[in-house]
Amino acid sequence: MMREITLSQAVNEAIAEEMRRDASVFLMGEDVAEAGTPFKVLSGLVEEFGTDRVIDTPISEPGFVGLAVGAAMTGARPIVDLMFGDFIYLVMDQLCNQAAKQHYMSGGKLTVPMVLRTNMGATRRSAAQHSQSLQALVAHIPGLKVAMPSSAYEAKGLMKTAIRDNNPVVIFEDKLMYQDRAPVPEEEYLIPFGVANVQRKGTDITLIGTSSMVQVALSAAEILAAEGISAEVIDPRTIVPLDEATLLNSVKKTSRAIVIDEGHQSYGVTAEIASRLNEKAFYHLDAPVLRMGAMDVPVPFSPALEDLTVPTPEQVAANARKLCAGEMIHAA
Amino acid sequence: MMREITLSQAVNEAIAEEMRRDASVFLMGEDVAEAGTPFKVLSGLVEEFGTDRVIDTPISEPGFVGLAVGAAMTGARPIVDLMFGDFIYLVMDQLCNQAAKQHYMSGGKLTVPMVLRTNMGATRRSAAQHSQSLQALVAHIPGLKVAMPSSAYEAKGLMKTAIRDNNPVVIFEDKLMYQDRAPVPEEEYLIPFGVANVQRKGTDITLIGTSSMVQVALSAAEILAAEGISAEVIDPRTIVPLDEATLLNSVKKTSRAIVIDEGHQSYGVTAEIASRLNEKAFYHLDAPVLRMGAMDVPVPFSPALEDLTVPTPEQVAANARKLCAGEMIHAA
Amino acid sequence: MAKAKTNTEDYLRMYRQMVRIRTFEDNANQLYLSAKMPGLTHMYSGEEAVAVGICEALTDDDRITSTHRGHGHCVAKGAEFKAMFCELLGKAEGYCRGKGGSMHIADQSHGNLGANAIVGGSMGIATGSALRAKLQGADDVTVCFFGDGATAQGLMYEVMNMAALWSLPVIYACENNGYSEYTKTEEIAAGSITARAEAFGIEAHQIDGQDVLAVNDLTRKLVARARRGEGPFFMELMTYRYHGHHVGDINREYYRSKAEEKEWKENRDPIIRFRAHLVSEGIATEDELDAMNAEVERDAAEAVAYAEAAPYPDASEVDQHVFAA
Amino acid sequence: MAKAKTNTEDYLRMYRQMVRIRTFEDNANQLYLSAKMPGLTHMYSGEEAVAVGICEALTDDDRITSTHRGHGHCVAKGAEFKAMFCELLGKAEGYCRGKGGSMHIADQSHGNLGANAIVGGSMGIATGSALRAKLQGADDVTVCFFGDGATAQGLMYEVMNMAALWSLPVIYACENNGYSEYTKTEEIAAGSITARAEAFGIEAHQIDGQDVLAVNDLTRKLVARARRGEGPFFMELMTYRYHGHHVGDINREYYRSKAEEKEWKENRDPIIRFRAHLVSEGIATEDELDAMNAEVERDAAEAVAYAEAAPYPDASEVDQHVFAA
Ligand SMILES: Cc1ncc(C[n+]2csc(CCOP(=O)(O)OP(=O)(O)O)c2C)c(N)n1
Ligand SMILES: Cc1ncc(C[n+]2csc(CCOP(=O)(O)OP(=O)(O)O)c2C)c(N)n1
Ligand SMILES: [Mg+2]
Ligand SMILES: [Mg+2]
Repeated sequence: MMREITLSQAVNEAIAEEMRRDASVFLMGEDVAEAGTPFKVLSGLVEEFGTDRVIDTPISEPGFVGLAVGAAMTGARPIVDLMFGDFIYLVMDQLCNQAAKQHYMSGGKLTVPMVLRTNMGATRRSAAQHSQSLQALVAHIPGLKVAMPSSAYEAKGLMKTAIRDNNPVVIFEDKLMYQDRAPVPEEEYLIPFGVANVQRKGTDITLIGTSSMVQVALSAAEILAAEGISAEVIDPRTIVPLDEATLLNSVKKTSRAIVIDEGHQSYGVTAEIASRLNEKAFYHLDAPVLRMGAMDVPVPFSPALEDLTVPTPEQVAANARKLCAGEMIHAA
Repeated sequence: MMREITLSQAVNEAIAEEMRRDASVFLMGEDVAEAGTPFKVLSGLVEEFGTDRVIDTPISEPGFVGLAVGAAMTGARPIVDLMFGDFIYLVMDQLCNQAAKQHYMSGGKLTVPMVLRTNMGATRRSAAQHSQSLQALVAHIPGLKVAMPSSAYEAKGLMKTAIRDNNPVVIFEDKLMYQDRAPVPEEEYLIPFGVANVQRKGTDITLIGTSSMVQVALSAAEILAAEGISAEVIDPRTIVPLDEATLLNSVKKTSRAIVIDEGHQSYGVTAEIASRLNEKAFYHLDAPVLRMGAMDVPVPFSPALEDLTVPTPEQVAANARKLCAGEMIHAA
Repeated sequence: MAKAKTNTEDYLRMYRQMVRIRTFEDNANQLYLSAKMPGLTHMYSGEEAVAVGICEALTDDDRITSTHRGHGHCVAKGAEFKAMFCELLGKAEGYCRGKGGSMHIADQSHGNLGANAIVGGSMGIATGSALRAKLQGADDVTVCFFGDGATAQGLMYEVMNMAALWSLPVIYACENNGYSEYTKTEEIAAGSITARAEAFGIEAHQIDGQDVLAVNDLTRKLVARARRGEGPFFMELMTYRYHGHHVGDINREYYRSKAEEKEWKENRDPIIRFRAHLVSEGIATEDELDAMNAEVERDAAEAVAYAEAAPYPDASEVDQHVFAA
Repeated sequence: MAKAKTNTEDYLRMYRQMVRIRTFEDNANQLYLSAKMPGLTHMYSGEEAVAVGICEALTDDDRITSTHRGHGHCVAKGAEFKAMFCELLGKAEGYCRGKGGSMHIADQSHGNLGANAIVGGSMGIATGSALRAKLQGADDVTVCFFGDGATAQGLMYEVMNMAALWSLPVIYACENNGYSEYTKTEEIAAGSITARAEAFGIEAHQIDGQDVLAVNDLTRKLVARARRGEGPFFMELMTYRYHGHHVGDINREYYRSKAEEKEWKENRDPIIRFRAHLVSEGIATEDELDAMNAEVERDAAEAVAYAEAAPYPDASEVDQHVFAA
């Protein structure tokens, strides 16, 4: 039987393997060395690779992301640890004006092979500045690839691919999933970017979920299965590049879809995916593609409020039920 | 006959009027005083209001936006000038983690009445770091309002409303429109947020354009009119709040729509508007809602390439023609 | 409040405020350990003389900005236990209706512009508050609290430059507790922290942050000068946090020794030191001070009980306050 | 290249490089004035001794990062006129296939990591290049060029802190030309620029940026020390830009006087000064130098003609190079 490891261990293994394989890979961020990050994801790496390749930085997010860009442009392959996804705002210039555009602006001469690993996800009672899921922001910027692992298995394979990619890649891990276990082979494997994963086959409706929302979609599919509704669940794995073909094929088959993502709904990831499906599978749709993002509110601290802001399996199932029954969700 | 003034003059007048009306309004940014900004939009204000209310700052975008947030939280109404929209990356933390969330995080006790005026728009040969249209980024963040004036008239009315609003408002002006003239009344007027403007009535297709793309949509409508296709052109004016009702009513009438915006297409403004229309007017649509954003490439310097990246009236008209003829745009 | 703290009443209030902070934190820690508090929190214990020494030199019109380690600043600036504990538990009667929590607690009525979960994130806000004061001809002063770790944020240099150029009434109060998270200050800060402020032409002082009278005395002088337009100023206050970086940081020997912790707690504790001073100067007896401690403890226990029983905000509040009217 | 510049050949190359920059800029300005150049550009004229003095102390393996005012750095680091003019005109044979233009010109083969249109935007890149050198045991040095205005960007302090903590082989070269856009340096920079570096424990020098030999001499020493792990270093080079902030900034009397411009151009010009030195030391005759000037002018004219005739990139290139393979 295949061993099971946590998402945290999976990320750790991926990085360790790539650091062994390629001496130009190094890691930097706040408290990544002895402390191994607050989530302990990187524990043990400094013992193996030393403080030259696992570098504790001051609390200077724009600064050390800038350093990573420069190191990447000149022959290293840095992995940057950004402790919370919410700090991505601080590094947007270095990420979006510098890293993302170098290759294009230089007519293909400069490359920036770097990985920014960070996280997303609410319901940890961490309040508005430590709970955001900001993947839509970076997905909008040409030149950046964006990966959203949904399990330990995915996290390892996507991280290894990211480290070998010659472009800036942003990986959002779900904070709440670090201790979740999944079967992960001992042997090396990579997961290619831009290839969606059909996690569950189905015929009546397509549920497309990113990261944390894959589990939500799978739970919803269970609920629906008990009622005789067959849901197909797809994990795009990377939102840039996006495997449009797999999503379209599924929706053309099922004629109905819900897109679920933990970022704010408005101007978020669900809008892009839904509008592509609507545009390109229009004549196959029996109902509008539905979007379920997080509420358009800063994440509240109070548990009584926070849990209301993120889509749940029950809500997904309820919407799927309506779509399949031909009920209108919006007065139209 | 109503006088005509440039967009630049309209912005200048709006600010001057509000500064006369309310002593707590002040202006800060790089070279806003004697120089009146590189685009000369603010010329003359320092002469009237003095250097205490028209403040030249060092080149410290995060810093002076932070100052504006603090001043706004304690009783002033700052207008911040961000010289190029591309610099918004630098101020994302102050704008999105601080300004946008204060009111919510404090349970309604703190308010941040500030305006960030900046710009957007390519085809000025300013290359990848001075040509971006980044409205989608801020529109995604709850707590920020986002206005996109499409003419001198709009710019004045929206700016005055922004200054009186008790929330952080980001206004994107189109750099290429600063010298464009439009009739602007001498009398005071305000344009409310969240009320779209039907710029041209039509029955066959709805063209929704933001800022610079309103003119593109209007030109396309002219081309189409000559061919007997009647296009309705709508300017949402503010993308947050978004006047969904007006857009939906139009699309329910015409059954077809194209959404046009100068930001990158993927994960951009067109995705949000198109997916809302698809979702909520689904049963009225004769064709999928089409999106036309800027290409998903960093803005190239070369004129031979740059002009290819932004939607043109001809392209909009061509797409509209196909939609109205029932041709498929995407193999489906 | 801003008059010289030379009389009994002022001294006793400073003592009481330090005890209130310590007691608040002990209760908050208990709430965490007994799994009654949602999320995490960062304890201010050990640093009381900094918040109290500074805030006792301020009036309610003066503003402060605070940090992720913000309970001490909040108490010192005049907040009540009940609304604070309610906030920590996410209850509707909290200072922020439970929406902010420990890391965003604010108390508008006493001039506390709020804790901030972005390290260094409030430096702009504090400086902007001072700019507003100057523009509007008000004579209030703003104090910006932040840690040694926050000196690595570029924002600090941007706002110090503007504060210096424009002589703003802001005081930068760097609480140097020797660590940022699990890393020693000397590993993340090159050169000298006070020299960094001085390079911008800002008068800077390094001071013992465990001596509440020294802190208060210096602050009173700087506040008075800032009111006269002689600001900005910079203070580096040498202090220590007794607990882990946050309440969950229990095993910390890999980054700091028990001996070091013991030394600070036993020989440099700001409350023990000040208490000894009060007794030796005859300002209060041990008994009087014990009674005060007991009263504060009762207050805290009552406030905790109140907060535990208090209702959560109604679900309908979830999308309230996104925008102000 | 990095050996001492004491011989004729080295002196003449420095002269020639300064003349090449000036000539390049005169031609670029003409292209703008005759509406042949798309967009705007920022002239380096007047600051030639800075770029040349520094870059002549570097090898092709050493890296630089440049600014919006980047033509001078590009020429000094070894670039050719043809590919540069092609880039300025958006042609396919430009250094960046016309995709970058004046503000993003880069020349990978000579270690120029590129101009940058974000003020201060390349400070992280330069420091990261130095980090890479240190991690990989390479002995190359990176020079980060930036203006006085860029010292207001917080990023500078963040990266100086890390460079100092980790002794990185990077030299921060602040080109203080007295203005950022239309504002005098003293209005936007409080305190002392060199003291800001020193506060981080970085050795800092202020130097006459119009004296190419002095700049070269100091740089050679610092580069050698940086190669030995004694970095980082900071240089503030006092200089002046002759043109407006950009080519379109013609009427500038509202922010600086004609007399001031005249004084710098006539009495402190780096080329005139160095030319006089070469002649008085008998290193070259006026005639020889005139001949060199004429040759550079011919080169430039030829390159301009070439670039004007060169093709634009094909439309198919528009979505090439978004991602590297
Ligand atoms: C911008 C940012 N980076 C990182 C963090 C994570 N973090 C929270 S507290 C902290 C250490 C802060 O150290 P210091 O400023 O010295 O304050 P102290 O905790 O010692 O009071 C870090 C790194 C954060 N909240 N914000
Ligand atoms: C982040 C950012 N802010 C503002 C600008 C606009 N801008 C371009 S150059 C410049 C002045 C730069 O001054 P300095 O650094 O002294 O360089 P100089 O032009 O004098 O060579 C400004 C404000 C910019 N390009 N980037
Ligand atoms: Mg600390
Ligand atoms: Mg300058």
